[in-house]
Amino acid sequence: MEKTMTHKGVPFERLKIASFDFTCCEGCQLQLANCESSLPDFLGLLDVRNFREISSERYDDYDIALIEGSISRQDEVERLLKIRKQAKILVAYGTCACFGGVNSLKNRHPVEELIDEVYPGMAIETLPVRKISDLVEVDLFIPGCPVDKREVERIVVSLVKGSLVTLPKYPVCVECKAQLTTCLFELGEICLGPVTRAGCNAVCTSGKTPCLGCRGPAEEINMAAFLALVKERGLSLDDLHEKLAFYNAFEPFLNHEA
Amino acid sequence: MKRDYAIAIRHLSRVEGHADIHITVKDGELVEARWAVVETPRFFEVMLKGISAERVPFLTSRICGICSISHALASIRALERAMEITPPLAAEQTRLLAMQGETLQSHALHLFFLMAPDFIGTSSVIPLMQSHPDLVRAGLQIKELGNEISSVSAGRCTHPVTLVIGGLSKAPDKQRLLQLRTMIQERKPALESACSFFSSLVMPDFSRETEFISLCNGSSYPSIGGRLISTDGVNRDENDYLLMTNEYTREFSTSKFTRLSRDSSVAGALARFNNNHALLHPKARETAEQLGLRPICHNPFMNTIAQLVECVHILEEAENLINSLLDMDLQEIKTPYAPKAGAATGAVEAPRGILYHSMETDAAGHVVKADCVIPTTQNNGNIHSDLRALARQALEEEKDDRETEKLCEMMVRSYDPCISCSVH
Amino acid sequence: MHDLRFVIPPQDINREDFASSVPDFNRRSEIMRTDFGYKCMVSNIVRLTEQEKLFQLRIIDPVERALFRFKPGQFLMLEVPGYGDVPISISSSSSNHEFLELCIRKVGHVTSALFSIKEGARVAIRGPFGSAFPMDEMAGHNILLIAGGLGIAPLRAPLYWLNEHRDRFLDVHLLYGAKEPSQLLFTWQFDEWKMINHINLHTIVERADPQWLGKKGMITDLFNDITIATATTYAIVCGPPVMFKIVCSWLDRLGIPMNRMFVSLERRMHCGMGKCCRCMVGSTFTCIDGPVFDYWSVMNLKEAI
Amino acid sequence: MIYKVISKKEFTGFVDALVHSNRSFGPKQVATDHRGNAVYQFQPVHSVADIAFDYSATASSAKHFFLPFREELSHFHFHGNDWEQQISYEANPVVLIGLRACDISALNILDDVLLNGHFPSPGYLARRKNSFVIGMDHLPLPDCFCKSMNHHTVTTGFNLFCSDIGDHYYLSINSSKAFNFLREFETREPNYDDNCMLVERRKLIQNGFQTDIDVTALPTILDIEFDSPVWEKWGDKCLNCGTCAMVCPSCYCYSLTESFDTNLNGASREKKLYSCNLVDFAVVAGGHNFRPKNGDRLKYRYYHQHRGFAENASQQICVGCNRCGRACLAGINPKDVINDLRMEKESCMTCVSSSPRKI
Ligand SMILES: Cc1cc2nc3c(=O)[nH]c(=O)nc-3n(C[C@H](O)[C@H](O)[C@H](O)COP(=O)(O)OP(=O)(O)OC[C@H]3O[C@@H](n4cnc5c(N)ncnc54)[C@H](O)[C@@H]3O)c2cc1C
Ligand code: SF4
Ligand code: SF4
Ligand code: SF4
Repeated sequence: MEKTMTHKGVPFERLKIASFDFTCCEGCQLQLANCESSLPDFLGLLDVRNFREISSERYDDYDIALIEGSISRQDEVERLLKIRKQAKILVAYGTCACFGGVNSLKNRHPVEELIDEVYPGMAIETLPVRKISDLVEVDLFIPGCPVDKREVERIVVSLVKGSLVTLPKYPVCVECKAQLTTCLFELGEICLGPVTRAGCNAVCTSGKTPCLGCRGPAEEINMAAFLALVKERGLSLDDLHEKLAFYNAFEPFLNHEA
Repeated sequence: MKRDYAIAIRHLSRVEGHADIHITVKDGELVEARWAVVETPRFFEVMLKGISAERVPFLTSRICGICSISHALASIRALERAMEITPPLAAEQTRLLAMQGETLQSHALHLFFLMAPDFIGTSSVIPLMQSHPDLVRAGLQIKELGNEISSVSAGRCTHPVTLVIGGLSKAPDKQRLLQLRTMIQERKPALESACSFFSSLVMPDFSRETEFISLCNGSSYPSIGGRLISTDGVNRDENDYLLMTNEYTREFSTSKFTRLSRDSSVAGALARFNNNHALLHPKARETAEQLGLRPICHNPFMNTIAQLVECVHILEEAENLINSLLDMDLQEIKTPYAPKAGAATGAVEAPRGILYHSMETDAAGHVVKADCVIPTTQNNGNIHSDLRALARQALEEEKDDRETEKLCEMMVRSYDPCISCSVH
Repeated sequence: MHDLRFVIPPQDINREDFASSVPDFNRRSEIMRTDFGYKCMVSNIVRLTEQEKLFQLRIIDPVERALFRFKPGQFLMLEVPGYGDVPISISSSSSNHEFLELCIRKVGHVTSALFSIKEGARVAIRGPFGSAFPMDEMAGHNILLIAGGLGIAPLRAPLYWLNEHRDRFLDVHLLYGAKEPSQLLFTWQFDEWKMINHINLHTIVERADPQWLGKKGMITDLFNDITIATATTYAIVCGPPVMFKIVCSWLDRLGIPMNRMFVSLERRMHCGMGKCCRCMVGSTFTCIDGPVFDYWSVMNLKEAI
Repeated sequence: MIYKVISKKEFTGFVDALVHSNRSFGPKQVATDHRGNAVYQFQPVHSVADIAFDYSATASSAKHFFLPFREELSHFHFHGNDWEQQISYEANPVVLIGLRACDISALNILDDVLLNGHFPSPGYLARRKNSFVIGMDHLPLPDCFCKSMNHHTVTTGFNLFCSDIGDHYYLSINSSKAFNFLREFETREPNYDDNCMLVERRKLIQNGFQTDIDVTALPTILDIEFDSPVWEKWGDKCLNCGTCAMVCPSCYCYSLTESFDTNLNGASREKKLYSCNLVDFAVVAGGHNFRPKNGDRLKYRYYHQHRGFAENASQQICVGCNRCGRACLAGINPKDVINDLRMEKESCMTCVSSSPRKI
């Protein structure tokens, strides 16, 4: 395949991209193959150098590395460090990579319990789940469980065009209101929408299920006011905790509680 | 011809998850043929402990990004049975529709993105966009349709949002159902053209007799719940899943193994076909005939064809489900429930085969014990045995290591293994 | 049964309809064009410093070009298709009808895109927008211009005006401060300003380098160098927000009436037309009522500086 | 304005005919909240039976039919070194049924801002011209304060306004379009009794208000209280979620973003409704935030709503529907905030001179 394409008469380099998955469900990588109608255009922007899930060709000369999943084994740490060395832009791709994701729920249990329960008697290696930025420097975060393909497309286009990559700074409520959904708090539930970064188009709340905060905290959230809200409405603090802990995205705010 | 070779594939490509293939031949003798799953375990069964029932489907769906709907629905079914909740009919129909969408999407991904490059001889689908644009376009259209069916019925295609304990949190929008029906009709030709492409292919000639396990409800092609049956004549209740699986571990694999009447058994499209062929839509049966697929088929490569046949069935089935949903008043979509203690199993036919979730709850509706048995786990043993048989057959046919490697990769891919799912 | 359709056909938006009248963006009759820009060619790009470039634009359509007019102090919205638009002060002479000059600092998304374009590229402008320095009202007075850093950009248009109408003004002082000598802009025009136009130019830098022979310090250090007849002086101040406060209160103490001091404010803007509300200060729009305000108004605008 | 009376049965037929042949929206129940109250929104309706004429108030206003939450303002097509800008001001016609008087007042205020200012907004104009608005009077809800804002009645800005007078509706016809449509249905001239009933109805509404906000000299008070601790107090509660502005019928602030198409052959300029409560509303290049604190941002919403800007002649733009108050999770509502400010002022001992005016 030819390497340079032209746009507006100006040659541009396709992004030499690689995608790697670690401890995760691979749902985020799967999104890369979604939005089928624009998929050919999208792939036209990329020079896929390494993407095991869809291609047998593997090269190590990528510039951009998408890292999906969290880290929970020593061999993963080493793989990640190696990727960091090569990648000019390392992207934490998806909630698992950005925050640890649901996998982090495992950290609440001692390792022995985990192994005894699932692999009794087997020598299984496992480390507490860590997010990517705990181990290496991350250049770009694309949160979401799974990531929103339209957002990924927008970000890739920005990278190609050299424009600024941004995520919404405001919370999910903005998008929720634009869909005319009924606020989950009005339905008597705790929703993390008011403290979670928008960009998912309020997909959960518009399906009438509470936001669990997969995209992590919005900018400068008012956690104290949010806790006051939950208490004031007489909602269950256990429920709140389960939600805040679900994706591990609100870890820095959890001790706020006391 | 080389009589000594070692094939070592680290992290097999174009499959979901991480696994290696090792084949060693010494002096023309097969020494080793191993399929080793090296995926990192996530310990979902332990994570689930203490989680409230309400949240469980959101957690279990994260076991797998490709068949998240199946996982959500398996745990929902287990919990609803454990807590004795009967969801309204509209919700059941919508769930069935969501399953059709997911299977269609997953099959399309496998057929066009993962398998087609093998048949055409490329390393990925990307060069096919230039060389076989019509095929890729058809694949994208079918995949998009699958995603759209899931989105309309479950709120999102990967990691559903509206599938909840008791029914649905939100009914599908009738306007969108109508559009969806039109979309299905419009995309049938794409599937037909894909069928004619696949009918032109010659499947590798390989067969090894084994046992096929699937759900069966006697009245329709299986999807959610039913009895557990096998081609060896086993027929059990859903809750008796442990007797079907007999899980065991092997030290080289983080994915477990199962067995039933023989050393190994198979779940998946081919198993469903072999067990429930008569319940397929006539059109799908016709397609099977054209593609040379007849029950009971023991060629693992034909799993791909069984998937294609199922796609034909799904398009018809989805249309029927949409029609029945359009006739319903979608007001009653969720049965209110009070949490209670109980235990039960939920089995569904995920795209890659029968998926069991078994859940035990306490009086407050929190999970106290969970167990999930994944289709790929059930196929592990069979992949293993097939790999050995295939490697031996290749030796007899005097194939060289390159050819053998390609053939083995392709055989494993035919199972459409979903490894991160199997190591959960 | 009842067809309610009413469509504003795009062809109604044709510029030609308005060609006979002066295209003043502030006119109601031009309802259809507020979203369209004038297409311009970037005819020249001059690198001023590491961070600043001077862009010379030429409106492509001759009719539009002939009719485009602005007043010193006004700004325009500069659109780089695909990247966005940003408010930029016009820093060329208002009597130059051929070219527009914009002095731009690279700070973010759109400005970075601008820095990567080459001569000959096409961009668009909307405007001019906003209020202007009251040059006619100032005539017959002493003028004190105070610029800090990039603040010289919006002052260049009034400077041109002063130069072109030099005989209508008494003494003109320009105090100009920058962080480093290399960051002083338009140095090639200094002599022209001083010699030909008899402007008293005083420059100062915060951090001098060995070649620098001029003064070193803050802009306020220049105040001692000049004597001002407060009763007959108008002042124009432009620079970073901190500078406004210090300089204006000093001028205030000197006795220059607040309504004779003018500042040019900077706020976030998305439309330039008083619709997006991003630029409001107190209860005023920077884009419509400003960016040029007299100091008295600014004092009343709460949080303005 | 022409007045007519129509029987409710005939009116149903009229609305049904209108709804059948046009894209129409009316109040519909979308959920039941945890207190057991119905939640309404303006939703697509396909027959008159879909419309909940006796609704209380919609959670979100009707503004988005005129100012969509998201819209493409223009599209650039690139070719070679050059580009074309394409703008279309096409709006699909809509029929909106059942707007309250305050909702229509809000539209009039938006007209004022977006059409009567220096730079009229063509997209808004196209939508406004392409709509057919049927207003209906309603008894006030306990927390409505539109009477305080003088927006409990409305005389312009609609095509047709219906007042409920028992078996009939008293129609105020404000457009020839409406008049022509009604020709096909049976109406009559209002008689003495009808007029009396209309006055009765108005009185009933007028006297039904339970919430009153004292807005006398509010703009001045807001100016004086610019640095009041009241802002910080309420600001501390604010979640910065923008909900208030999104549901508000008269908030119109927006944000622009531009992005390339995936095929790089074009780019689109998109407008999104924004809110002054969102953290980055006043952030400028270099990251400086002119309003870094919650209280600063909240204050600005009140400034805009209750003090007004020069652009719309310093007119208050709040119509008193209390949608923001109802929607706010933090319990911030105009009544309490404004009362707090007043208290603050009234308990203030030192004399503050009134805000100086521009000369
Ligand atoms: C009246 C006026 C005149 C100006 N004149 C000049 C000038 O002559 N030369 C010059 O270099 N700069 C000038 N600026 C500042 C210039 O507009 C900003 O530097 C520019 O908007 C930054 O855009 P960006 O996309 O590169 O930055 P980003 O930080 O990426 O900005 C993103 C968006 O925020 C908005 N924004 C950010 N910062 C500002 C800001 N300071 N003012 C207004 N909007 C902002 C823009 O609308 C932009 O779309 C002026 C600003 C105003 C208000
Ligand atoms: S973020 Fe969610 S979708 Fe993505 S890999 Fe992790 S669990 Fe899967
Ligand atoms: S449902 Fe959640 S996201 Fe939506 S408005 Fe309510 S709190 Fe915000
Ligand atoms: S609504 Fe919340 S949980 Fe759902 S996708 Fe958005 S951010 Fe994630």
